[in-house]
Amino acid sequence: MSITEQEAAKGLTFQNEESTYLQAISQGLGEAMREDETVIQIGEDIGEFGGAFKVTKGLIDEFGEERVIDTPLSESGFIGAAVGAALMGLRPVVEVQYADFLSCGWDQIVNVAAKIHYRTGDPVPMVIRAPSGAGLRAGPFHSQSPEGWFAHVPGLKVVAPATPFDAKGLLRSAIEDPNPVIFFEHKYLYRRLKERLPREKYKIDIGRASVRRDGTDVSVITYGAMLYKALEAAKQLNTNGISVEVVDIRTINPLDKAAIIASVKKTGKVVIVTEDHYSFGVSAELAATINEGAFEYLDGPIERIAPPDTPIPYSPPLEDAYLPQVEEITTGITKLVAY
Amino acid sequence: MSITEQEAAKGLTFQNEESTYLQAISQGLGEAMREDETVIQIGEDIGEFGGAFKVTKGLIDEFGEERVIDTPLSESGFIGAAVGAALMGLRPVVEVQYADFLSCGWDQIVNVAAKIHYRTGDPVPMVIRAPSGAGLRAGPFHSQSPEGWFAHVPGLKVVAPATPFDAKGLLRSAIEDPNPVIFFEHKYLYRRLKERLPREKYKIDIGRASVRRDGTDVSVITYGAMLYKALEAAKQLNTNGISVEVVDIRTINPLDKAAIIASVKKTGKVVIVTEDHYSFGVSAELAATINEGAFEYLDGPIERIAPPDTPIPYSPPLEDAYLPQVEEITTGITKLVAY
Amino acid sequence: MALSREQHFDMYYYLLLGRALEERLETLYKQGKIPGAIYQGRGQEACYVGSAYALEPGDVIAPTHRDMIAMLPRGMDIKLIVAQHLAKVTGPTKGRGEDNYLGDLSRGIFTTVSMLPDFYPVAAGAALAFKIQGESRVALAYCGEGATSRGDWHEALNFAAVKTLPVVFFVINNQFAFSTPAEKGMKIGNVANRASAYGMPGITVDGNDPIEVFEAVKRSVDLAREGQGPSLIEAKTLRMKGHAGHDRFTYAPSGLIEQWEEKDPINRFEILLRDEWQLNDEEKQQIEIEIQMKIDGAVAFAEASPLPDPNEVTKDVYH
Amino acid sequence: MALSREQHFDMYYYLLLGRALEERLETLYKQGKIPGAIYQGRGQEACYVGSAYALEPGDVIAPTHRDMIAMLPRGMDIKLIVAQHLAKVTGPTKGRGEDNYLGDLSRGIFTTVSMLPDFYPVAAGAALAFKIQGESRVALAYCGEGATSRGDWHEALNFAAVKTLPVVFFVINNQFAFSTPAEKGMKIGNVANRASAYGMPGITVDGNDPIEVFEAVKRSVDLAREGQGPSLIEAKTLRMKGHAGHDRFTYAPSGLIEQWEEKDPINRFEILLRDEWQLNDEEKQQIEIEIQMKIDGAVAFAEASPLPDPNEVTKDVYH
Ligand SMILES: Cc1ncc(C[n+]2csc(CCOP(=O)(O)OP(=O)(O)O)c2C)c(N)n1
Ligand SMILES: Cc1ncc(C[n+]2csc(CCOP(=O)(O)OP(=O)(O)O)c2C)c(N)n1
Ligand SMILES: [Mg+2]
Ligand SMILES: [Mg+2]
Repeated sequence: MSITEQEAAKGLTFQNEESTYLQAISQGLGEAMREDETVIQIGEDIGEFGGAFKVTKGLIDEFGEERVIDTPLSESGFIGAAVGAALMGLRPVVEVQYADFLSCGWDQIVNVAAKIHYRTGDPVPMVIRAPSGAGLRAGPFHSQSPEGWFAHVPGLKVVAPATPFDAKGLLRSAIEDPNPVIFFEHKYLYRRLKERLPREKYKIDIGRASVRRDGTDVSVITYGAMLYKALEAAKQLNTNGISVEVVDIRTINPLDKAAIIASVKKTGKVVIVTEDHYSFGVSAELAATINEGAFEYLDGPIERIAPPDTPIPYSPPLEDAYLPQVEEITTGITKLVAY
Repeated sequence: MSITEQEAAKGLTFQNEESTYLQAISQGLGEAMREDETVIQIGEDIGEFGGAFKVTKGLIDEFGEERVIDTPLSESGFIGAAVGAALMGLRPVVEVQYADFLSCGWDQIVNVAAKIHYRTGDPVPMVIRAPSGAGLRAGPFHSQSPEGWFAHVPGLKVVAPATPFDAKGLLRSAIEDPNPVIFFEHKYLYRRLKERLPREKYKIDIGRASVRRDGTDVSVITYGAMLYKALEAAKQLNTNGISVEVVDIRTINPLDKAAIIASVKKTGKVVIVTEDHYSFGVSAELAATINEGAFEYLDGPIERIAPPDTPIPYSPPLEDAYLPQVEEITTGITKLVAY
Repeated sequence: MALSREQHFDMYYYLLLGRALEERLETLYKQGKIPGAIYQGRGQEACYVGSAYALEPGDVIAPTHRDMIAMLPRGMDIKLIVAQHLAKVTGPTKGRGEDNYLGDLSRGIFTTVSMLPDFYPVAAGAALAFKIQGESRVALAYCGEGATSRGDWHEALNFAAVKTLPVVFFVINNQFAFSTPAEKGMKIGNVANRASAYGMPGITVDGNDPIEVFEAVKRSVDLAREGQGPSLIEAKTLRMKGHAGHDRFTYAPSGLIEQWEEKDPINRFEILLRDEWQLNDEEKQQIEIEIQMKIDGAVAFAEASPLPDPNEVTKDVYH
Repeated sequence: MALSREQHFDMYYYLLLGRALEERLETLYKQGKIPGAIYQGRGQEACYVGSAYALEPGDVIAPTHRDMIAMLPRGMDIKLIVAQHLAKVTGPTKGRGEDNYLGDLSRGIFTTVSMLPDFYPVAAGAALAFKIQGESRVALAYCGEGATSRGDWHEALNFAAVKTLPVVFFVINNQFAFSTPAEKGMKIGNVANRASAYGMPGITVDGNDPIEVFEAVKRSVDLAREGQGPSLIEAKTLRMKGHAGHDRFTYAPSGLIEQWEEKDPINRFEILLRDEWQLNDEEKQQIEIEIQMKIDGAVAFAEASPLPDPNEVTKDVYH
């Protein structure tokens, strides 16, 4: 049963049209703005032009320049401005053109947005939307998956949906969250996925993983675009009689440790697949968490499959070699099953 | 045998006077500048004033304003300028006043300095010196240990010495390294340690751990100021008949995986102690690395002892609760030994 | 805009309160009762009181490390200030934040961070919120001349100018950034000249004259409130102390401090009050006594307050 | 400073080469042979050629995404440019870097990054090195008017001014930053006016006149080389294409492109060459043929080149 059906069973009815991942986000933004007039959009070229990926297209027509705010080229400035607006009671949703450019506003995110509540108790309800991820031949400065850095910042939440349904549901939660949330939209998925979304308002809780496929031999823990590689690997191995469980963590911080540990306790073997590069990143925390929570259940070493520790190369053969591929995952699982 | 004696055995002779950790760094800077006229210093208040912690005191008198360069308050600007100077053949050593302010130059470090060589093959020989670490009641903006973020940046090296001897020896290596190196100086140690340093030039290789204490029951993997807490815990436990090995990794990236794995294979049990906070940081990578390299040797779960995922609080009882303390380490080890 | 006698006395009160409170914090620091640092605005009291006094209740300010005195005319409770310095749980950050990085949002005072001047964009964002919500409120952001070299300063001024936001950027040019003299931080003499890069008014005022500061800030605040957008005001003064409690200001050119002592803003204002508003010794003494009592009370409160419970360390990271 | 006939022809050659090379890249892009993006400087050729032509061999430039043409007078091998776009291992980044983020340090061309304008501080740092080493070299940094809003731009100009560094900051005001018109990026009309915030000369020139650009840049380069410090030059022009290959520039106000087509820098320069330097059709054709052959050769080279070996992905992260 797919997640969509699961949720449908909870009484949602579905739109007739399918929506892409990108459309799901656009819908989520529009609906949030309609419901709550404190929600505003801030970013470069997001007004008339509709944003670098056209996610905000149309919002300015409905909500006007006052709530859909084009900014000068100044990530630190407009992220800081979003913090100020959030402190004054608005709910800003910031768009950076590529997740790579988050680095230009890093200090405002980690030292300002993330460190206010602990000291003052004041909420800082803001979302930063960041198109991340590789696969589009966009090279070292337009392909980054920087979620590992942000997960290591207390005070921030970090979200990375893999489906249209989750993208919209998590976006609604992020916008209603009283804390700063970094919302990674995988740009490779923007137009490659389609599904029917609920007509009704729904939210996905931040901090809740989803088991995308049940299995008994090995758990694959993953998120984002890698989910599809993992599912494909699981499908292929199924014909070999290997039963793979696939867990999509969906949010990186907070992490749904219970769901991860439960899966590993069931299977005893685990492969972690991330697009975040290998060392000192998300895969490391997943491995450490599993070691701590399920050590006695482990029937083999925790296997990490992640890109190498390099910038993200541009040329197709290099980028393909950089990204984890299905074969690497099937090989990893097969080896682990034989352990 | 202490590391100092080990090295002495290799034919070094020692100064009569003891040097603090801070003096060791000052000496290293001065000697590097004397030997190599391409070495320059860049930072705020580092000239006449000698820097926020007085590490560069006196350098301007010897080397002049041309090589000891006071800058306006602009971390991104002067870190970027150091990259340019490095590309033109100089070896800039940048000082930020506190490691916390590295965040203001983050983009120049991760997108500029770190990503040049992979694309062009040109060396970028520069060092960024960053006084890091807590314990001085300096609060959330003057106590950070941000090494976890930087370790997750391919193209950078990350160094964190714990002794005067290492500080000087690693600094010399960092300055001669053709890559950008982030050099974390633990400011709590600046004036609290003293030892006699070699008269002769010496270097400590980046990427080489040091076993600070031999033991057989449990390995403690640590670095920086936490080394002393770990050694104290080991000493206390020794009287209880527990033999603790203490490994100081000294450099975080590259990591001396061989030394870490060797120790764990010997003891079968491991406690990781870091000042970097718990989740998604250095301790996670250490745990994941050990799981991968020594899974079959592990006689118990890998234990991580690290600060909680919070900003670093100012008030003494809070800061003390934030930082790993000796008792927490002895408890962790004792529990693990009994596993 | 002419200030009444009462308003003059009000400002005088805050000038004296600011100086006395900082002196007491210095004493506490020297007694080892402050675990962290102190940053003093001595000599700059006119900048703080003149500017903050020009605001209305709904307005907000973003002070930096040295600008605690600007909180006083906003009604900041000085008990909280002392408790913060003593790292007590009764401080506004419950002992979590350091030094002058404290505030009170209900009084429109941001709790800022050390990275300079990171709250310049934040103040612009607050002003953006005022504009969007059609509120007649103004934001006032502080920093020193040194901080104007940082990129966030530039991005904030440009953003505010383009969006015509109700924010006033107030720069205290106290001639030093830590040990760095202003001319080593920028090549131009007046920070105010930077305003033309953004298309906003730039004004330089005597930072040792509370009335001149007040009038300039009031004009800019009025402009902002009327929807005319941001201004940049530079107040020239001298930092009369070292950068922080431990810094003995040995690098001050000889004679400079003495020269500026003669321009002491409080002495000057007192002369004005005596000459034009009939301040007499008795009144002065009364004010001083009131202030001392208030400070004594705050110190007693802070000293009697408990330190935080170590178990609180992990609380409140998230809302 | 008067340019000879040969120099005029030289510039003409680079203008034509730049335009033709970009046109060919556009064709390759439309044929799907470029896996990434293209950013074209059509209409801005005079900015690039006029500025880069004012440099000497030891000087360095820091171009951005759109500024490939500035590399041509520096002698950049166009085979490398095409190979980079086709993601071939024979490109200067061996297929690792994207689009115009390429260079050749031996010719004084930095391989920059996408974050704008991150190489402004880097160029200032190169100039710092020249000054420290007593070398008579100059750095020239490019960016668009949009990038002047970013903090690194400010920090670079301030640093260079304070340190009197031999660097020229060259801003191409092409009226748009992606879809954002210049007046929504800054409130002032001329980027050059920002120079006064740093105490350096600021000059606005006609970005469609290669000679005017050349003369202004040459003056600034000479000043820099003589130790007089940095300048800011703004060249006004129009980006004649969309932001990138996929952008059809639908947001251009109607008539704007046509209006600027009449000011086409190459046509204008050609008229000058015909009127004053006796350019004739035959010569023109000769140059065009030479350029086409050169570009054909480069494309053939690039197309024949292999893609990188996937095993190379982990190489060269460190030196
Ligand atoms: C981004 C950043 N870098 C460095 C520091 C360390 N620092 C604290 S105050 C200061 C000098 C500030 O000078 P100025 O802005 O003139 O303010 P003043 O101290 O004179 O009030 C410095 C360098 C900082 N707080 N923030
Ligand atoms: C820091 C940063 N933010 C966003 C972008 C995305 N981006 C690429 S080009 C561009 C517009 C640049 O405009 P301008 O500086 O005027 O240069 P032009 O493209 O007109 O040559 C933007 C926003 C970027 N490259 N860097
Ligand atoms: Mg100052
Ligand atoms: Mg432009």
